Amino acid sequence: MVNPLYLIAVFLIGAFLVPFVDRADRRLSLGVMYFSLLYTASLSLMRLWQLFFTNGNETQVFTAGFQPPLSIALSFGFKEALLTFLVNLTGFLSGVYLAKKLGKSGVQSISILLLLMLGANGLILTRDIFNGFVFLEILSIATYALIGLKSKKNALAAGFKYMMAGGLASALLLIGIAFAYRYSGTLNLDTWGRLLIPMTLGYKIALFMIIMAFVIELKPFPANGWALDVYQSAHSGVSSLIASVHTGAVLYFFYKLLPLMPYEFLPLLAGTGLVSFLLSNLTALRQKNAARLLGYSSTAQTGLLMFVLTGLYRYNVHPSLVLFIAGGLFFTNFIAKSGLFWLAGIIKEKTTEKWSILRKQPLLLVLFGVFILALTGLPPFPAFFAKWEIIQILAQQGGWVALTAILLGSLLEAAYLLRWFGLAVRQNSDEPETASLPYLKLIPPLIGTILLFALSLFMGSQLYVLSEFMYFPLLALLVFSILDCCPLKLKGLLLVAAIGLWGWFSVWPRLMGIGQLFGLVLIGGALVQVFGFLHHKGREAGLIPLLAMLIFSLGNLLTASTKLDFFLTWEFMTLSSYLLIMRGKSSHKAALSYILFSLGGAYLILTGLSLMPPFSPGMAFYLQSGFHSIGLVSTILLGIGFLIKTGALGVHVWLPDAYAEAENEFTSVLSSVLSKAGVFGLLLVLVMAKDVLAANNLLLDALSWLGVFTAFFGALMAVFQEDVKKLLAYSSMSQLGYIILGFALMSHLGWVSGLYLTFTHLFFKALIFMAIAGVILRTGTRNMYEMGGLIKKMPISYISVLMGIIAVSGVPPLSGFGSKWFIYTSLIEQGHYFQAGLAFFASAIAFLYLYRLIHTVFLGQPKPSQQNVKEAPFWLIIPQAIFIMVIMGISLFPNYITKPISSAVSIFIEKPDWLSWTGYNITLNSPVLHGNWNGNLVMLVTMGVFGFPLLWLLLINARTQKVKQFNIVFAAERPYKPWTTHFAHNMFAHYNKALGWLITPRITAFWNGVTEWSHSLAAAFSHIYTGNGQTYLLHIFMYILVIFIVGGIR
Amino acid sequence: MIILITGLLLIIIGFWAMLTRKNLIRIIIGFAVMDTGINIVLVAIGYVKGKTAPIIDKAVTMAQGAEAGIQAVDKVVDPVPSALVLTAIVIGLAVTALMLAYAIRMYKTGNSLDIDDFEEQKW
Amino acid sequence: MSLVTKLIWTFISLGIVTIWGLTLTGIVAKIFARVQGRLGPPVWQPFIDIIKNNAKRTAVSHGIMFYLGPVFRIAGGIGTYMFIPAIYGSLYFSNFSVSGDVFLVMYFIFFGQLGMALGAGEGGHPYSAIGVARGLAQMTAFEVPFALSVISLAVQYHTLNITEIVAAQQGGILSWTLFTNPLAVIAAMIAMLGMNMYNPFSVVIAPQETPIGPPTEYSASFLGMLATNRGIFNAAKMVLFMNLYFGGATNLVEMIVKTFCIYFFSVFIGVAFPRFKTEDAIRFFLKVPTLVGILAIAVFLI
Amino acid sequence: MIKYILIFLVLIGMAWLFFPLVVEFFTPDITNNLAANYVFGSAADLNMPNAVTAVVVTYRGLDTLGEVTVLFLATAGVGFFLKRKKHMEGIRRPGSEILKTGSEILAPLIIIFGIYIFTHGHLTPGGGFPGGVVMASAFLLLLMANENFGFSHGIINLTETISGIGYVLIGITGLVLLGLNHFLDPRWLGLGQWGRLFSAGAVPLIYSFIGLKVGAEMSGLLDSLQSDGGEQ
Repeated sequence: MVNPLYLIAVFLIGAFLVPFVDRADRRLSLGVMYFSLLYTASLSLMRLWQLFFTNGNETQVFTAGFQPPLSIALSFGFKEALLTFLVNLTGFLSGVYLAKKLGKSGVQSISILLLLMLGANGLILTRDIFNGFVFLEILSIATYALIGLKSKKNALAAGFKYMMAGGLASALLLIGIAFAYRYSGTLNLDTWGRLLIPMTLGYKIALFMIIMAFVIELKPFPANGWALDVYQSAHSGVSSLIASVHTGAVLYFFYKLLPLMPYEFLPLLAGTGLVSFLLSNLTALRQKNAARLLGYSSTAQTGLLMFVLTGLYRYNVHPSLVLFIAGGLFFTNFIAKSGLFWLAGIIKEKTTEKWSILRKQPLLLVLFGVFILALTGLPPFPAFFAKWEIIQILAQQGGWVALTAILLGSLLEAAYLLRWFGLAVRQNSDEPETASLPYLKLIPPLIGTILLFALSLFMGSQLYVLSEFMYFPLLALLVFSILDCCPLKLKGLLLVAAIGLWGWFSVWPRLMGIGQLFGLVLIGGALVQVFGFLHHKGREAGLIPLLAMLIFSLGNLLTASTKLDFFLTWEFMTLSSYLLIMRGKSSHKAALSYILFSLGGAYLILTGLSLMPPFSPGMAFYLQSGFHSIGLVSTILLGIGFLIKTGALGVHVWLPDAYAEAENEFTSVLSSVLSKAGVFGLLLVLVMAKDVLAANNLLLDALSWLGVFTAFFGALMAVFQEDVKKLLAYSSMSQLGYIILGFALMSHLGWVSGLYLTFTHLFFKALIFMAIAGVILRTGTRNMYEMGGLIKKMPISYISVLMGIIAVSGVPPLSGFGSKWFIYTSLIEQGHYFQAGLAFFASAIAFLYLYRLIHTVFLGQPKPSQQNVKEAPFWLIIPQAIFIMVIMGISLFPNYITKPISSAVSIFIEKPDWLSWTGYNITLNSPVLHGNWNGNLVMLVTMGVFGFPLLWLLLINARTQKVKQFNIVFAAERPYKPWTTHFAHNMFAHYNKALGWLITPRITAFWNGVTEWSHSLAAAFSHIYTGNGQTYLLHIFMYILVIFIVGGIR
Repeated sequence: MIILITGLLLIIIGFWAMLTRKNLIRIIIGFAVMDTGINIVLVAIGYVKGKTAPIIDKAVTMAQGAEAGIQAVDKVVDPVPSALVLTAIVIGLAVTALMLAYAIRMYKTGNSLDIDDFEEQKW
Repeated sequence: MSLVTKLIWTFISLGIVTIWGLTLTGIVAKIFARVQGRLGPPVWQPFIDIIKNNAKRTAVSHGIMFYLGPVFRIAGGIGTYMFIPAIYGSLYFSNFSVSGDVFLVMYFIFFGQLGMALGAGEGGHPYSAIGVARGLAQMTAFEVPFALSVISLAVQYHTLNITEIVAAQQGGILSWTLFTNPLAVIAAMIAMLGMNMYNPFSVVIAPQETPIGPPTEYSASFLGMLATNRGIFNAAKMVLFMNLYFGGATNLVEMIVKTFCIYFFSVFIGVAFPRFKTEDAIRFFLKVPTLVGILAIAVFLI
Repeated sequence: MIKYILIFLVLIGMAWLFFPLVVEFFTPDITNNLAANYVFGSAADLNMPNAVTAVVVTYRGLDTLGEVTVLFLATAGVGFFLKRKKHMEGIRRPGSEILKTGSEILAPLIIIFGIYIFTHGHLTPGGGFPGGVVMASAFLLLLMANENFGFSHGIINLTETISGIGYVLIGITGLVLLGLNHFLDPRWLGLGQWGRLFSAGAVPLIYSFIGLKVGAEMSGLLDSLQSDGGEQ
C-alpha cells in the first residue's frame, strides 16, 4: 500500500527545502510547493485507486517498527485517502490562487503553506491523540502565520484573537490529554477505544476538555467571534483554506475522538451543533460583508456536520450512512465554500451589494451560481442527498426538534445566500466596467466546480438507484448549454423537437389516466409556449438551457417512481424556474421570495415524504400513490408544501411579484404550466390521504374554504392592479383557488371540475399572457393606464385577449363556462352551498378585472406615443393561434376533454351512476341535484343567435361611415387631447371605496413582519460579536461552562 | 499533589491575565504562564511514588540491555509525560514567539499595544 | 319534433317575447311620465323608434368591435331567452332549454353585457367605460344575493333544471317558491332591482342620461338593435324570475301577466326612490340582501 | 462591571471544573503498563539507557518530527512577520568589554557543550532540544556582545535544510530498509554496545540533526526578533 508517511515526508522535505532553493530563484520554491502538493494529492489518489481495485484490507501503518500502543499509528483507509486527496488538491488550488501573493510575500510563506498542509494531513491520518495535538498545533500555527499574509490592521487583530482562542483550545486539549492519559494509560485511539475505563467524573472532565477543545476549533456559535473576524479580514485564499482544509481536518479528528466519549456527550454535542447551525444562519441574515457572510455560513455548516456526526447515532443509523451524510454535506461545503472565498478574492468587492459586477462576467457568474446553489442544498449537489437522508431519519424516528432546526436553518441559509446571488445577477445601471480577469485565479474555482459535479454524480450513483432518466433535466441543461452559442431560433426549435420526440416516444407511453392529462398540461402546454420565447433578437444566453431543464423535469415529475425521484425532480423544477425568473429585468427580489417560499414548501414536502413508506421503483409515483395511505402529519405537510406552489391564500405573497417580474413569456409558463405541478402534487396528496381525510372532515372543509377564499381574494386583488401582469397574476391565483376548491370536494364531479379547470386555465391563461407579452414588448410598459386603443394596432392580440377573457370569465359558449358549471354543481351536490355562493361572487368580480384588462389596453383612446406600435411578433402569435384553436375546439366538442377527465378520475374516485353523457349532454341526476349542460348545443345556439343579427346589420348597414378613434365629443367639445379622456387609472375607485378594506395587505404584512423580526433577531445576535479579543475569550469560557452545566455531566 | 495544584493554579492565573490584561505583551505573558502551568501538570501526572528518572544509569541498575530493562521497570517514573512535556514546551515556545511577532506587527500597524484598540471589526 | 319545426316555433316564441318586451318598455315609460306629471310617449313608441333607427341612412362605426357590440348584445338577449323554457309543459315554447340549466342562463346574461361593454369601449368615449365600470361593479354585488337565492332553490328542489323547478311549483299558488321559500324570493327580488337598473340602482345608466353614453354613441341600426334587445332581454329576465319564483306559466297569458307584475315591482320601487351612488349600492347588496340569501340557504341546513 | 463579574465567575467555574481532577488525583505506586513497556523496550529493543529519549526519538518519533516542524514553523512565521531590514547595524548598543571578552571565551565552550548534549541524548538526560537551545544561547551571547554581529542567513538556512531533510531521510531510510512500518526506526544501524556513544542505532544521528536544526532555528528566531525590535 501507499505509505501515508510519504505524505508527511514530502511536505516536510518541501518545507525544509524551500528556504534553501529560494536563494536560487523564487520560481524554484514555488515549483517545489506545487510539486509537493500535486505529488501528495496523487499519492492519495493512488491510494484510492488501490482501495477500489486491489483489495488491500490493511489500512494501518505504524512507525518505528513497533506495534501501536507503543508507537504512533497512522490510518490510510478510504476516508483518509479521500479526505487527504481533497485537502491536498485544495491545497494545490490554493497555491495556484495564492501564487502571486506568496511570491511577493517572502519565502517563509511558502514553507508555511506547505506546513499547514502537513498539519492537515497529519491530523487526518494519525491514530494517536497526542500526535493529533502536535499536528493540530502545526496546522494552527501555520494558519496564524498565514493570516498575517495580509498585513492590514484588521487582519492582524483577527489573527491575534484567533491565537488567543486557539491557544486556549490547545491548553484545554493538553490538560485533557494529560489527565485522560492518567486514566487510560494509552494515547493510541484504537487501544483506547477497546479499554473499559470506569467513567468517573474526573475522567469525564478530561474527555470533556479534549472534545471541547475541538469543538472550539470548529468555531461554534456563539464562541466564534474570532473566527468570523479572521474570515472577514484574512486574504481570501487563506480564508478559503481555513474554511475547507483547516475545518475539514479538525472535524475529521473530532470524528475520530467520538468513540472515546461517554454516551451522554453525544446529544450534548449534537445540540451545540444544531444551535450553531441555526443561529449562525440566523445571524448571517443581516450580514452585508461577503467574506463575513461566508464565515457565518461556514460555521453554520460545521455545526450541521457536528450534529450529523454526533446526533444521528441516537437513531440507530448505520455508521456508513452517517458517513455518507456527513460526506455529502462536508464535500459540498468544502468545495463550494473555498470556491466562494476564491471568487470573493477575485471580485474584490467587500459588500454583497456590489457583486452585481458579476453580471458582466458570465463565467464567474456561472461558477458563483453553482457554488451558491450547491450550498443551498439543491440537487444534484451532494448536500441535497445528505439532507434527504437526514430528514428521512429524523422524520421517521421523531427527531422533530432537530428536524425543525435543520430545515429552518437551511431556509435561513438559503435566504441570505440566494439574496446574495440575486444581488449579483441583478441588473444595475451604474455598475463599473470590470478590469480584465486574473486568469490564474480563475483556475481553482473552475476545477472546484468540476470536482463538485464529479462528486455529485458519484454520490448520487453510489447509494441510490435513481431511474436512469432522472438526470435528463441536467443532461438537457448541459446539452443546450453547449448549444447556447447558436442563434436563439435554432436552439428553440431544437428544444421543441427534443421535447416533442422525448414526450411522444418516452414519456407518453409510460403514462396513463391522470398522468396523461397532466402530461398534456405540463409538457404539451410548455412545448407550445416555447415558440413564444423565440421572438427575441439576441442570443438570450441561458434561456433555452434552463427552459429545457424545466420542461424535462416537468416530464420527469410524472414518470418519477420513488420518493427520491419525485423530490429530486421537484427540486430541479424549482431550481430551473427560479433561475428563469431571475432572468427578469429587476426580478431579484421577487425571485428571492419565490425561491424561499418554494424551498420552504419543498422542505415541508420533504418531511412529508419522509414519513411515508418507501415507494418501489419502476412504477410511476402517481400510480403507486393510489396504493398508499399516509398519516395526518404527512398529509398536512405535503398539502401545505404543494399549496405553496399553487399560490394559495396565505402563502401567495411570492406570486404577484414573481409573475410580474419574470420575463413576459415565462410568466405565461409560470402561471399556466408550473402552477399545475403544485396541483398535481395536491392531487397525489388527496389520493394518498383518503383515510385521513375521511376521518378528519375538518381538513377538507378547511381546504375548500382556503380554495374559495383564494379565488375570492385573488379576484378582488386583481381588480385594483394597475400593472397588467400583476392583474393577471392575481387572476391566476384566483383560478387556482377554484381548482383547489374542486379537489377539496373529494367527489368525482369535484375532481372533474378541478381537472377541467386545470386544462382550460392552461389554455386561456397562456393565451392572455402571450398576447400581453406582445403588448408589453411593443409598448414597453406594464402599466395599463399607459396603454389604450391598441385594438387598431394589434388586432390579433386583441382577439386572443378577447377569447381569453370570455373563457376566463366563464361566459358561455366558450370552454370556461364548463368549469363554472362543474364547480357550482359539484359544490351544491356536495352541500358546500356557502362556498358556492362565495365562488359565484368571486367569478362575478372576475368581470371587473377582465373588463379593465381588455378595455384599458385595447379599447378607449390610444396614446400618441404608441402611434407606431406594431402587431406582436410572429413567434408570439404561434402559441396564441394554437391555444385559440384548442379553446374553440373544446368549446364545440367538450367531450374530448370531459370524458377522459372523468375516466381518469374514476381510477381514484368512482364515477357515480347519476353522472352520464348522452351525446354532448352531460347530465347530473344525483338524488340531491339535477342539472345538465350541453356545450355543443350552447355553442351552436350562440353561433346562431350571433349570426343572424350580424347578417342583419351587414345587410342594412352597407354605408357605415368609419371614423377615427379620436373622433369623439366629450363635454360638448372635441377634446384637444383625446387620449386624456382614456378612462383607465384607478378604474374601480368606487369598488375600492366599498370593498377595498377587505384587501388591506394583512398577509403580506405578516410575512414582512416575519422577515423583519428575523432580521432584528439577527441584529441582536450579531451584537455579541464586540470585536474584542478578550470578550471572545470570555465567550469561549462561558460556552464551555454553560455546556458543562447544561449537559449535567457528573 | 501539590505540584498538580500549583500547575492548575498557574493555569487559572494565566486565564485571568489573558482575560483582564489590556496590554498585548501582558496577555502573551498570561499565555506563557498558562503554558507553564500545563507543563507542570504534565510532569505531576507522570510522577510515580518514590521512583527515579527513567534513565537507566548506575543508580538504577548495573545490568545492561534487556536485563537492565526488566530491572528498571519498577524503579523509574513514567517516561511518557516527560516526552510529552518536551513537545509541549516547544510548541508553547513556538506559539509564544509567533504571538510576540504578532504583537510587534500590531504595534507597528495600529500604533498601540492595547487590545481594546483592535476591535474595529465586529458584528 | 324536427329541427325545422323547432326553429320555427322558437322564432315565434322570440317574436312574441320581443313584442311583449317592447310593449313593456313602452308601458313603463308611460308610467314614469305619469308619475313625474308628464304626458309621456305612446306605449308603442319603442316600436316606432326601432323602425326609424333601422331605416336611417347613415351609421357611424368606430371599428369592428364597435360594430359587433350590438350584435353581442342582442345575441346575449336572444340567447338568454333561448335557454329558458318560456311556458311550462309546452313543447313549442321550451326553446333550447335542454342546452343547460339555470347556471347557463345566469352566465349567458353576461355574454351580451360583455360584448356591449367592449363595443362601446372601442368608441373611445370615457362615459362608456365609466358606465360599464359602474355597471360591472354593481353587477358583482347584486349577483351575490341572486346566486345565493338560486342555490337555495337548488337545495330546495334538488335540481338546477329550470323546467324541473317550475314543475316543482305546480299545484296551486301556495306551491310557488314565493311561499315555499320566501327568503330566497326576497333576496332575488332585491337583486332584480339592481339587474333592471332602475332607481335606486340607476347610477349605472347615468352616463346615458347626459347627451352621450354607450347607446347614444351608437346610432341608426346599431341603436335599433340595442333597443330591440332591451325588449327581449328584459322580458327574458322576467321569464326567468317567473320560472324560478312564481310558479312559471302554463300559457301565454299567464306569462304576460306574471312578467308584467314582476317587472312592475322594480318600476314601482324605481319611481319611489332616489338613486344610490355605486359604492353605496354595492354595500347595500352585500348587507341585507346577502344576509337574506344566506338565511335562505341556512333554513334548509337546520 | 458586568464583564468583570463574568470573568470572576468564569475563573471560579474553571477552577470548579478542575476540582474533580484534583480530588480524584492520586500518586500511583507503580507505572502503568505502557510506561513499563517503554522502559523495558528502550533497554531491550533499542539498547538505550535513556527511556525518555527512546520514547521521544523512536517510539513517538513522529511527535518529535512534528515538534521540530513546529519550531521551524515558528521561525518561519516570525521571520515572515518581522522581515529583516537592511542597514540595521549600528543601532544596537555595543556590549561591555567584559561581555565581549567573556563571550569570546565562553561561546566556543557553550557550543561544544551543546554538541555534547545532543550527541549523548540516548545515554544521559538531554538531547537534541536542550543541545540546540544551548548552542543558540552561545549565539545569543555573541549577539549581545557584538553590535555588528549578524548571522549569515545562508549558513542558517543551509543548516536548517540539511538537518531537517536529513532527519526525514533517516526516517525514510527505516522505511526503505526495514519495511512499511519502520518509519523513524533507528535499528537499521547497528545497536552497538550498551552505554556507548555509537549505540542505539541511528538515534545519535537523529538527535544530532535535531540539535543542529533546533540550534539553527533558535538562532534564526532570535535574530528575527532582535532585528525588528530595534526599529522605531
